[in-house]
Amino acid sequence: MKEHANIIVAPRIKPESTIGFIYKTVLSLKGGLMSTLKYFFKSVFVSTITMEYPENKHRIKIADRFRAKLVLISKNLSSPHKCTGCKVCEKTCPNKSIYIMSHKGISQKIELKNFIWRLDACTFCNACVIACPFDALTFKNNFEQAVYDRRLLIYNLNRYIGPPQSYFKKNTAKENSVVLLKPYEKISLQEILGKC
Amino acid sequence: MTIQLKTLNEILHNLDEKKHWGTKEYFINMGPQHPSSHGVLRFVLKLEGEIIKEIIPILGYIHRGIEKIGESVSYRNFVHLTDRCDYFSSIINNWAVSRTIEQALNMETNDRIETIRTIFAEIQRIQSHTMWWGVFGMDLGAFTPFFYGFRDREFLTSIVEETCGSRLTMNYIQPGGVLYDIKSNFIKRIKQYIKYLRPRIEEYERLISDNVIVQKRTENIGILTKEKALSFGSTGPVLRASGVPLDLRKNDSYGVYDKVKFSVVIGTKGDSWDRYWIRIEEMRQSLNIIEQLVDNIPAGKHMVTKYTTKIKLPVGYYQSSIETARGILGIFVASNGMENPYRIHMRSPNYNNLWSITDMAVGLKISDLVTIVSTLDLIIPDVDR
Amino acid sequence: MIISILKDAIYLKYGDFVLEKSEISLVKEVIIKQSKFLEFMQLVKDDKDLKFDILLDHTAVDYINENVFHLVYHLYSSIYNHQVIILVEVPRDKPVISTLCSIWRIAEWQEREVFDLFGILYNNHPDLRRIFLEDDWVGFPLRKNYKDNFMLEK
Amino acid sequence: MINYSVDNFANLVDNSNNSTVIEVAFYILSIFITCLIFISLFVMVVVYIERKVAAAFQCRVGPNRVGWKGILQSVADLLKLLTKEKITPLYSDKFLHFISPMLCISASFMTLLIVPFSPHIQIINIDMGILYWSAISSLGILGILLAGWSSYNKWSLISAVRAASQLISYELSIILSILTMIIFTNTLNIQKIVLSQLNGCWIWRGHVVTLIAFIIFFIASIAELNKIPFDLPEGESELGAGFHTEYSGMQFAFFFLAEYVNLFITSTIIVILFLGGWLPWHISGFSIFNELMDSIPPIMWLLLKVSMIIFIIMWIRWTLPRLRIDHLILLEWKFLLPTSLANMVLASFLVLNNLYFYV
Repeated sequence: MKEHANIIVAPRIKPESTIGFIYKTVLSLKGGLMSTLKYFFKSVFVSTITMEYPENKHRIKIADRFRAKLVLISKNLSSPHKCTGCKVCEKTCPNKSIYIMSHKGISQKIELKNFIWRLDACTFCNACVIACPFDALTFKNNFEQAVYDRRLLIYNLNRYIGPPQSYFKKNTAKENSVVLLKPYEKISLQEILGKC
Repeated sequence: MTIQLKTLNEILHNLDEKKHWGTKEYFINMGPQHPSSHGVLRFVLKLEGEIIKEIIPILGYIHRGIEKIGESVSYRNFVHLTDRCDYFSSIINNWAVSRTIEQALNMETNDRIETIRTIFAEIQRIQSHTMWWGVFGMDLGAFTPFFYGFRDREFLTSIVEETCGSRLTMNYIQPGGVLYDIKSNFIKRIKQYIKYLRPRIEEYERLISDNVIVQKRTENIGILTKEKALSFGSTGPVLRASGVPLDLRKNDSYGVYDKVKFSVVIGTKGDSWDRYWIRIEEMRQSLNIIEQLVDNIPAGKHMVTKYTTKIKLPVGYYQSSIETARGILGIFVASNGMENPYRIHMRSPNYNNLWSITDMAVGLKISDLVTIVSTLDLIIPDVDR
Repeated sequence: MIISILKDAIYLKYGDFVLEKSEISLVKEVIIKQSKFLEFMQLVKDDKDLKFDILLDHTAVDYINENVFHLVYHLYSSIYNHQVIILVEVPRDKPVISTLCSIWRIAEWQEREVFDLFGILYNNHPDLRRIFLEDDWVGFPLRKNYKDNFMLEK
Repeated sequence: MINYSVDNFANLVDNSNNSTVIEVAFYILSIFITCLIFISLFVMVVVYIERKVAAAFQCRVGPNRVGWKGILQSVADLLKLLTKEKITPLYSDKFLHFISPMLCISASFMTLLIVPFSPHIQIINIDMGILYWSAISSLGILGILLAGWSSYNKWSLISAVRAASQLISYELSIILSILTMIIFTNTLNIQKIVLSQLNGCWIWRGHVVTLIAFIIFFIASIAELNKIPFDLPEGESELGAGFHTEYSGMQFAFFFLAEYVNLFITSTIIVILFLGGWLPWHISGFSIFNELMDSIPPIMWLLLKVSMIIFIIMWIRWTLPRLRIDHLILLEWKFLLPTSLANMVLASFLVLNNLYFYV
């Protein structure tokens, strides 16, 4: 390999006499055969790399950043989510797989009603997660999303998650706990934005 | 002023009927669904016995009209569309579009972003070359290299998956930075991988390059001389095999390629053997690049401009090109100041590498055509866009 | 690759070919008269200090309100590693230009793609037919006024 | 002048114990049933082992879903092939399309007659065993040619013509290497050939000459079986499935079966001619070692040696790429043929002045 400055030139194959060719054939076949035989004898323990999926479900380790399912961030199913229905993610989505329905909430402000996310149209490009000004969205990595009916691929993200933040106010009785707002109860903006 | 519009049927009917003895010419469809057409590429071959007289590539089976979609999609969203073109170097495609936008708005990016981008471009190049090597072995008839190539690619994909969040269509490089910062164990795992892959490439050599059958089937097959290669507009390993040391990583030196020592690999005769050997050597060069970069990744933010800032390119034409695993990918943007591009065009390396086959493979046999197609390393969704 | 010096070199040497000096746009186009286009391309390829031996890219831009097509030729020289974008204006109702197949072989198929998507005709092109779409496809998709019954209007 | 009448037919067959025609018919029927059972069992086992060995070479696991560790995988394949619908292409030559798998399978079944499992277990011990095998096995080529020609598909036509040129040209060097061995054994009867290797198999006794004959025979038989380095008729990456593209269901199973039966028969012929058939492996000095070796029945010895040859064929199959058509023909006519001819001359020189071991 002639290497001057930073150019490597590919070597040509040397022309061989017939005996030289036979010798080279034997040598090359031996090299190739030995390298596969090595895998044959190591095959039982070391070199089989097939992951037998259903059997190794408990042992599988998926990267936590793997984007498989869009979710609204919340500590548990009943704790509040941070989405305020501002539709930024709907605009940035390249192929319109997010649709936000918002309505006037209890505290007379625009609230999220339904967060419709179509898994079948989504290309997992992560634009919505970064674009969200309130960091309300994230991708979880449970990749088993196969269903038997296309209609099941249309998710409503906030159906199980609790009401939006603005439905709560600081509970004066107990330290750092929250209590549900009563309908038509007036509340100041700072108190809403102050929470989580 | 002679303009005659032709259709495929007119071409197919001018068979050579004069020959009454000997094998007659006949047409055969190495059709869109063929084991060695790497996608939906269709050749209509005019054969005489087993000798190819003429090749007519027919495209369009996976034409999604990405350039038409590009006109109604914002700049940031077009980046993730390019993943779907050449899906073996999707990060490098994202980098091409992001670089065009950054040059147009002269957004600056810090050193950390540039080094991460270069590392991932080289990782993507190794992934695409190991995948290519496996498929090359299978095209020549040996089924085992396919699994060895995929196994090495799989270890790298799991490393990339941890940082970029997805395995094939990463959408990782955005205008103004990268999606996530690199994972904490990324550097350790990449060093492990480099130690793992180096002996593997020696094994690749032993299994395929030293093999006499392969040498006999690739030497002096599909010769593309220097002038022909230039006039056929082929770039990347196909052009370098004919002896032209054109590598944008050296000439254009974007990213941190100027701070890294690596060599451009060129061939002498431009036949299938040179194209094969160049890609094996390029894998080693990419490993060297990653090794030099991975130790000292400078600190800094991984995303300079906020993602939600609107991108509006001023009126005019912008063009930038980048070296993918298969050649030069050029992004040409004509913008009229609106939010989405007025016209965006991708100069796809595979589209221009494909056409030299019509001149190379005439007079050879079917198995030579299969070897040439797999040394050209074509990705058909990138040809049809 | 310093583009601006290259543009002045072209203006100096081939002044009469150049249609108008494009000072407005930022980077690197040179707009050429349609009449002397083929001759200019041949000169530029063989010129000893320009030596554009690769036709990297050829595409078109449809300016519907100015009723004109801009044909874009992106030339690259593998020896001096510099590149330039050549623009040619072609009227929208009669989009005809001479082919570059004799100079660069790749032009044959790049021009077929532009014909297929824009409908620009190339005279004495050896094999002018559609490349991506079927032969009996009606209309040219990348034109701005292209209507199709399965297009989703935003 | 032999007048061919019914009772003469009886003594055409080896009628030493003057059995009637019904007994002979019953005898033939029972042979056919045992052959069928043995072959179907053997093919299922070899198919399963081939897929496991291929998986071991390629760092994967191979069939492990059907039955324990995938044992019943080949049974499942057979049932699938049995129940699949038989499609004949519209414009194909119906009769030839139907008959060609029969030709292939019958050619390979007929060669089963001469397989010497052990000194007593052999269907017919005719005097010209080896000649019979080479004659019948060339019938298989006819089946492949007809299959490719009659299924009205350009790709299978190309593969049929390739198969014809490959098999016929490699038939030459097979027969020439058999001839060199016949010079040593000077008998065509299979049992006598095996017995002639009582105190040492031919590879050891005929030193250089039989080693060259063994290598030529091995290469030519791989070409005869269409295995990987000579895989041109059904080159997956070039011709799709080659001559058996238009066959489905039971007809495809026939081609599949014929391929594996040929594999078994060719490796038995190699074992008989070169590695001493069912004779145990003896080392002249050690009597205890020899008794130990005698304890294994002769049929096990034959199957052991045959499986060793089959493993080597599989090993070559999963490592080497495919030859091009002109290299294939060039290898045979320019290389294998001259060496086997020269080898024959050398063999006759060796035999004339008794230069080989244990004369």
